[in-house]
Amino acid sequence: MEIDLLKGSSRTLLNRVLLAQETWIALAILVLGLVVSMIAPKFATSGNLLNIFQNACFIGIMAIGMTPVIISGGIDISVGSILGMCGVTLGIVLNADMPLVVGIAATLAMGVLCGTVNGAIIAYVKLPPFIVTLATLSIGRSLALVLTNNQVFYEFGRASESIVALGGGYTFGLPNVVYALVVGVIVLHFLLTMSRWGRYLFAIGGNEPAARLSGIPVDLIKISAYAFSGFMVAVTAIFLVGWLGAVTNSIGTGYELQVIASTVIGGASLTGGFGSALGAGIGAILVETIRNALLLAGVNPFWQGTFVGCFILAAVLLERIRSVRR
Amino acid sequence: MEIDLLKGSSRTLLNRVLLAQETWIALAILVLGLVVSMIAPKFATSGNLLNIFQNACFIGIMAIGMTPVIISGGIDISVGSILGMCGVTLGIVLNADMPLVVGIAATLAMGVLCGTVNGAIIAYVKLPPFIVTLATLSIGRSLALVLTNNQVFYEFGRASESIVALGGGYTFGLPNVVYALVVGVIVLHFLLTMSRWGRYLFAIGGNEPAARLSGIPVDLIKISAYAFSGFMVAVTAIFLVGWLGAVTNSIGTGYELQVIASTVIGGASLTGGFGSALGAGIGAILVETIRNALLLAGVNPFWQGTFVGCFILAAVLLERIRSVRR
Amino acid sequence: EEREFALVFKVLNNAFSPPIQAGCEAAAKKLGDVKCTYIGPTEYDEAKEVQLAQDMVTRGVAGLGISAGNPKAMARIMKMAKEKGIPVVTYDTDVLPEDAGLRSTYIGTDNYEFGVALAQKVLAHKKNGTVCIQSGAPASENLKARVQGIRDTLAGVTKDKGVETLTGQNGWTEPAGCPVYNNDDITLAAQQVRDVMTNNPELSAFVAVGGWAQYAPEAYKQAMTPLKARLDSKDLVVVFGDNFGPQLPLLAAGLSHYNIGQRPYDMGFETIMALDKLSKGGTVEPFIKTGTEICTPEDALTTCGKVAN
Amino acid sequence: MPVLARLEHIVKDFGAVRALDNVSLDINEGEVLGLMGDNGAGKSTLVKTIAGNFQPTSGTYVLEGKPVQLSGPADARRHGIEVVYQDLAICDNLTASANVFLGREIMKSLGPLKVLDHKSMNQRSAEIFRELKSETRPADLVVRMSGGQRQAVAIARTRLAKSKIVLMDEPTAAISVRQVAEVLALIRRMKDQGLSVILISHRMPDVFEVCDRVVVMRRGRKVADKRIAQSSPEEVTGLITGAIQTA
Amino acid sequence: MPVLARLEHIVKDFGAVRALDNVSLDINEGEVLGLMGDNGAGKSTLVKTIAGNFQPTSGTYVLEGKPVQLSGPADARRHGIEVVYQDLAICDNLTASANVFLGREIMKSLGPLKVLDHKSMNQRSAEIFRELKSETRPADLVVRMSGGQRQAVAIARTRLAKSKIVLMDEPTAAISVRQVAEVLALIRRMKDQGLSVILISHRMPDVFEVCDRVVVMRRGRKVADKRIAQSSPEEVTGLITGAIQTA
Ligand SMILES: Nc1ncnc2c1ncn2[C@@H]1O[C@H](COP(=O)(O)OP(=O)(O)OP(=O)(O)O)[C@@H](O)[C@H]1O
Ligand SMILES: Nc1ncnc2c1ncn2[C@@H]1O[C@H](COP(=O)(O)OP(=O)(O)OP(=O)(O)O)[C@@H](O)[C@H]1O
Ligand SMILES: [Mg+2]
Ligand SMILES: [Mg+2]
Repeated sequence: MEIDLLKGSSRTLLNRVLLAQETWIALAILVLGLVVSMIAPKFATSGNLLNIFQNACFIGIMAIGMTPVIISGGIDISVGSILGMCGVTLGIVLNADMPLVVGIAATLAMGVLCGTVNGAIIAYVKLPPFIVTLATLSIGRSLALVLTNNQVFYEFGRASESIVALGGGYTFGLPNVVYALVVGVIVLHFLLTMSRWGRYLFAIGGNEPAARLSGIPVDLIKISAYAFSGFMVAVTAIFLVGWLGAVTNSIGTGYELQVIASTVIGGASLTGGFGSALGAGIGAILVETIRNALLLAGVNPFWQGTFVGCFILAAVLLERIRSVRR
Repeated sequence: MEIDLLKGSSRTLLNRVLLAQETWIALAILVLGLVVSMIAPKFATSGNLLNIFQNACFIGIMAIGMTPVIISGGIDISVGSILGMCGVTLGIVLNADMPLVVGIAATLAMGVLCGTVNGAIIAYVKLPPFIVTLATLSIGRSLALVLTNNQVFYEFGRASESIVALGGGYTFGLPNVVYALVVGVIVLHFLLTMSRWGRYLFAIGGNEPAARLSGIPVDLIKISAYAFSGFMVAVTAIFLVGWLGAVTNSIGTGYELQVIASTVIGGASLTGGFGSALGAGIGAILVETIRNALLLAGVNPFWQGTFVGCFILAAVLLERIRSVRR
Repeated sequence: EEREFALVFKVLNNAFSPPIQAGCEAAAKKLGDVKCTYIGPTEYDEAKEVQLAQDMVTRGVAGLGISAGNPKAMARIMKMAKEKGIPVVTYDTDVLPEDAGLRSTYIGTDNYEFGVALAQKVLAHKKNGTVCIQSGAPASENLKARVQGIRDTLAGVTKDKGVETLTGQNGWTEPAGCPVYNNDDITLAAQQVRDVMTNNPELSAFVAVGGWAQYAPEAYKQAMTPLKARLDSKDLVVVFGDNFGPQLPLLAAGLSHYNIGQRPYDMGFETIMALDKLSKGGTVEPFIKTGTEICTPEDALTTCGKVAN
Repeated sequence: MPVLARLEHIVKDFGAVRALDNVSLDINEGEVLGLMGDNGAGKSTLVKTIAGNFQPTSGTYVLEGKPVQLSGPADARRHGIEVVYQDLAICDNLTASANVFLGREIMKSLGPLKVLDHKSMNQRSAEIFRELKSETRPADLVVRMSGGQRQAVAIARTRLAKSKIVLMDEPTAAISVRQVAEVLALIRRMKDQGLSVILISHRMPDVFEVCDRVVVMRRGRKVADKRIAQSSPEEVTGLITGAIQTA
Repeated sequence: MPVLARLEHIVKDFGAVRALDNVSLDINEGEVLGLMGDNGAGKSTLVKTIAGNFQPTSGTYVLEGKPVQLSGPADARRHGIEVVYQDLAICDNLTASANVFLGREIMKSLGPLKVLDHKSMNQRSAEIFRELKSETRPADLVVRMSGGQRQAVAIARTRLAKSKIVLMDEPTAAISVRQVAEVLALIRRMKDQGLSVILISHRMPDVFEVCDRVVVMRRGRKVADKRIAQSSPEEVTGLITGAIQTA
C-alpha cells in the first residue's frame, strides 16, 4: 500500500488491495500453511501458529524499524550490532540492580543513540549508508565485547522477574511481544500515511534533491529514520532479553540480512520511495512460516536456506511484476 | 586511478597519483606500519610482513573479483557462499580420487556457474543485485551443507600433495597465493584500462540506459562481471583449500562484508562507475595490517572491530574529499 | 507406537554435530521403537535454537535432549516441557546450576575440568613461562569455562578464586594480543596460529580449547614445522582440544603434544538411552560423564579417537 | 514600479569557479523579467541565490527594503518567493497533490494529533490544476505523467501561497507548443495579479512575448539590463554570444 | 529525391498504450525532416523505432528498398542510422572521447591482443570537436562539462561513421541561443553532405529555419506531412494542438 494510493486515488479499493504486495505475501503464507497442514497436521494447531507468530516478532519489529530507512533510500546493516549493544546495555544496567524502568530507558537511549550516530554520519558527512552502517556493524559488535568484557549476564537484580515477565510473558493468551509488533505496525502505518514525517520520508526516497529544494529538512528526517530504526532495535532487545533471560554479546549476529530480507519481501524497494509498515511484519512472518513448515514437514534442515532464498527471489519478482502493472 | 584519467588527461601524472585513493591507502598502511614498529619491533620483520601479505591474499583475490561487479553498479554479497560451494566442490571431486586438474576445472566451473546464475537473474529478470545475491547467499550456504552432508574433507586422494603444494607452497620465497593476487591485479588492471569489456563496465556503471542505447550488450557484460567474480572466488577457494588442507562447508561465512569493505576502501563506489584493480588489493592489505598491528601492539582483541570500522569510515571519507577535489 | 526423541543442538554447521547425530541415530536404531529427531540452527543463533526447542515442546515429542546455547532461555523451555510431562536431559552444554532441577541429567563433559586437563598437560612439561590461549566465539559459555579452567590451573588457584588474564601468577603470563578468538572461522584460526608463532618466538605453551586451527591441517603444519626442534625438545608445549580426524595425523607427527577429545558420539547415544529410561518411568544419574580422551603422538594413529570418529 | 527585491554586488564562488561576479539587479513589482545567457552563464545560480538555496559569497540581498540572509528555500518562501526549478524537482513516487503541497502540507486535527489532510490537499490541488487548465488528477502518481502534466505540477506549487516573486528556470524547455502557450499565458496572468516573475529561457520569442525587461548574463556577469521595448532579438543574441560587449 | 527509408503502417503498443498508430513515413536522401507534436504524441517512440531500440508491434520498415528487422541500436548503426537521444545518453564518469566512441572503440594490436587505442580515439574526437567548433577536450571527464559541451559530445558520436540518417531528438531543448545556432548550422552542413536528418523539436523557428519538410504527430498518429514552403507556423501549431484536424 503506497502512501499515495491511500486517499482519493482513481483506483478502486479492491484494485488497490489486489495490487498490494502484502496481499500476495499473506496469500503465500496461507497457501504454504494449507499445503503443510496436509503433510503435518500439527502445523495448524494453535500452539504452533502462536510459536510462528512469536518467533517472527523479533525480526518483524526490527523490520518495522528498517522500513523508514529503506523508504528514505538508505539501508541499515548495523541493526544486528545495535541489537547487541542494546542487549548488553540492558544487561549491564539491570545487573547493577537498577529498576526495570531505568534499564528500559537506558536501552532505548542506546538504540536511539546508535541510530542517530549512523544517521548523522550519513546525513552530514554524506557517506553512503551501506558503508557507514557496515563500519558501525563492526564497531558495535566490538564495543559490545569491550563493554561486557565478554561476560554473559544471567542476573538482573531486582528487575529479574519483571523483565522476564515482560519479554516472555503472555497477556490475554498472546505473548507480549506480539502486541509490540502489532502496535509497531499500527504506529508506523499511521506515521507513514498520516504524518508529515512519513510524507517526507517518501519524498526523500523518491527524489532527494527535490525534497531539499522543497525546504524539507532532509538531514534531520534521515537522522530520525535511523534513530527510529535504532529505537525499534532497542525495543526488540528488551523483549528478546526478557524472553531469553540472558544477554550474550553475540546476540543478533547476522540478523541484518534477515531483517532486510523481511522488509524487501514485504514490498519495500532498496532504491527508496516505497515500503509499508504492514509489509515488514508480514515479510517476517513468511520467513518464519517457511522455517517452521519445513521443520514440521520433516525436510532436512540443511535445505532450509534454499527455500528461504527462493522465496526471497519469488517475492521480489512478484513485486516487480506488480509494479509494472501498477 | 580511474580508467579515463589514464591516457592523455589534462592533469599531470603526479597530480593523478596524488589524487588516487590507492596512494592514500598505501600511505595509511605505511604510517600504521611505522607507528606499530615503534611499539612492537616484531611488526617489521620479514616473516610478519609475509604473513600479513599472505593473509590478505584470500580476501584480496575475492575483492579483485568484486571490483568489476561494483564498477558496473552491482554488488555481490553471495561471495562467501560461493566460496563455500567452490571449496566443497573441490573437496568432493578430489576426495573421489580425481586428478588435480579435474578438481580445479570443476571448482572454476562451479564458481563461474554460481556467478553466471547471479548475473543472469540480475540482468534478465532485472531484480536488484543486493536482493538476488542475498537470496543466493542463503541458497549457496544451504546447498553446501546438503552436498557435503556436513562432512569435513581432509583426504584429497592422489591429488593430496599437489593441491597442498599449490595452495600452501612457495615459489622464489613467496607464497604461491601472492602471485595469484599480483597476477589478478595486473590482469584486471589491463582489462579495465585497455579492453572493451572494462570500458563497457564503466559505461554501465556510469549510465546504464546510455550504455544500452549505445548498443553495448549490457546484459552480457553484467553477467560476465558476476561470472568473473565467481571465477575469482573459485581461484580463492583452490588456494585456500590447498593452504588449509581441509574443506568444511562453513568456509567463507561472513566474508562478503570483508570483501566489500576492501573494495570500497580501495576506492570503488557502490553507486557504480568507479573502482580499480589495485585498490581492491590494497584495501584488503590495509584491513589485514590493522588486524595484525593490533595483535602485535597488544591491544585487547575485542577492540579490533572498532579500529577496522573506523578505518572503513576514514577511507570513504577520504574518497569523498578526493572526489570533490577531482 | 514409535517414540520421537528430539535432540536440539546449538549449531548444525560444526564438526561436533555429525558424531552427535550418528550417536543419536545409532541408539534409536538399537532401541528399535525410537525415532531420533536431530535439529538445530544451521548457523549459530541462540534465539533460533530456543525457538526450535519450543517448537519441539509444542509438537509434543516423547523426550527432549538439549544443548543449551543460551542456558537461561533454555531453562524456560525446559520448564514448559516439564509442565507438559516431557522428560528433558541436557547434553554437551548444561543449564546454570540453579536450573539443574529442570533436567533429569547432564550428559557430557565438564568444561571447566576440560580446561584444567588441558592446563595440566602444559604443567607436566613447563612450570612457568608464556602461554597463548586460542578460543572460538568469545561469547560461548563452554569455551569460556575451558579458558577459565586453564588460567586457574596455570595460576595455581581454585575455581572460586578465578583469575582474569595471566600476568605473572605462578610464573605464567599471556603475551600481548592473546588470547586469540577466531569466531569459529578456520582460516582465521590457522592464520592466528602462524601469527602468534611468528611474533612470539619464545612462547612456552600454546593451548587451543578447540580444534579449529587443526581443521586446517596443512596450514597448521606449515606454521608449526619450522618450530619442530622446539616442539621435540618440549621447549614449546602445544595442547589442543578435540581429537577429530584431521587432527590426529598432526599429533602423530609431533606438531602438538596432546589432543584432549570429547566424545560427541557418546553424548548423542547416551542422551537417547537416558530419554528411553526416563520415558519408561526410570531414573538416571544426575551427571553422566561421557568423559574425555587424552591422545598422545604415540597412540594417535592407533587406539585414540576411534570413538569420536 | 516599486522595487521588491534588490541584489547589490552579489558574488558567488564554487571553489575556484566564480559563478556570479558582482551582479546587481532590481526586481520590480508586477514586472516580468527575462533572464538570458549562454549555458553556464550563471542564470540558475542567480535564481538559486534569490531563492535562498545558495548564500552569496559576498554582496547584499535586500528584500522589501531590508537586507536579508535567507537560510533556505523554506525561508525564502516565507518571504513570498516561489521557484519552478529547471529540473522540476518533483518526486515521482508521490501523487500530484502530494508534490504540490510538499513541504507545506495542510494538516488537520485528529484528537490531540495533527495529521495530513489528504482531502483538502486534493481539493485545493484540483482547483489549481483547473485554474491552470491542466488535466492533471491530484491523486495520481506523478511517475505516470507526461512532461506537460509534470510542468503543471511544478507550476501549481507556486500558486499555493500569496507569493510576491516567482522564479521560473526554463519552464518551457521541453514542453510542446501548446503547453508553451499555456505557460506564457499563465505568466501574464501572474503579472496581472501584481506578481514579479523572473523567466529564465533560451527561447528568444518567449522572452520577447511576455517580458517587460531583459537581463543578459555572460560568464557570471550581468552585461545588459534593458526594457524589452528598447531592445531586439538581434541585440540580445549578440549580447549572449559576446558579439556585443555590453548594453 | 530517392527514398532512403520507408515506414509502412507502423503500430507500436506499450501494454494498453498505443504510442504509434498506423504511421507511414518516407525519409528522403539529403532532406531535413522536422517532427513536431505535443508531449506524448509519440515522437520519441517513432525515433526509437527507426533507430532499432523498439521493434514495431506491426507494420513494415523498409531500408534502401529492403524490409528490415533491426535487432538493436548497433544493428541500426550498421545500416547507417545514428541518433542523438533526447536525454543525451552520456556516461558522466567517462571522458568525452570515451563517450564519443562508446560501443565502437578503436582497437589496436598489442602482440596477439586487441586493446583500446586511447590515442587514436582522442585524436579523432579532437578533430570532430574542432569540426563542430566546440571547445570540448577529449580527455576530460564529462561530469565537469557544460550543457553545450555535453550536446557536442552527443552530436560528435553521429560524425564517427559514414552515416546516412541522423535522428536528433530535441537537440536544442536546453541549450543557449549561440549553441542553437551552431546545432542548426551543423544540421545544414549534414544535409549538404547528402545526409537525411530527422529533427524533433518543440521550437517552431528552428524547424522552419532548417527543415525541408514537417511531419506532425498527434496522439500516436501522423496528422500532417507537408513541405515547409507550403506550410506556416500557424498551421503547424493548429495541427499540434488539434485545432486543425489534418493537413
Ligand atoms: N553546485 C555547484 N558546484 C560547483 N559549481 C557549480 C555549481 N552549480 C553551478 N556551478 C558552476 O557555476 C557556473 C554557472 O552555472 P549555472 O548552472 O548557474 O549556469 P546556467 O546559466 O543556469 O546554465 P544553463 O543554461 O546550462 O542552465 C557553471 O560554470 C557551473 O559549472
Ligand atoms: N517504454 C515505454 N513504456 C510504456 N509507455 C511508453 C514507453 N515509452 C513511451 N511510452 C508512452 O508512449 C507515448 C508516447 O511517448 P513519446 O515519448 O514517444 O512522446 P514524445 O512525443 O517523444 O513526447 P515528448 O515531447 O514529451 O518527448 C506516451 O504516452 C508514453 O507514456
Ligand atoms: Mg540553468
Ligand atoms: Mg520525446
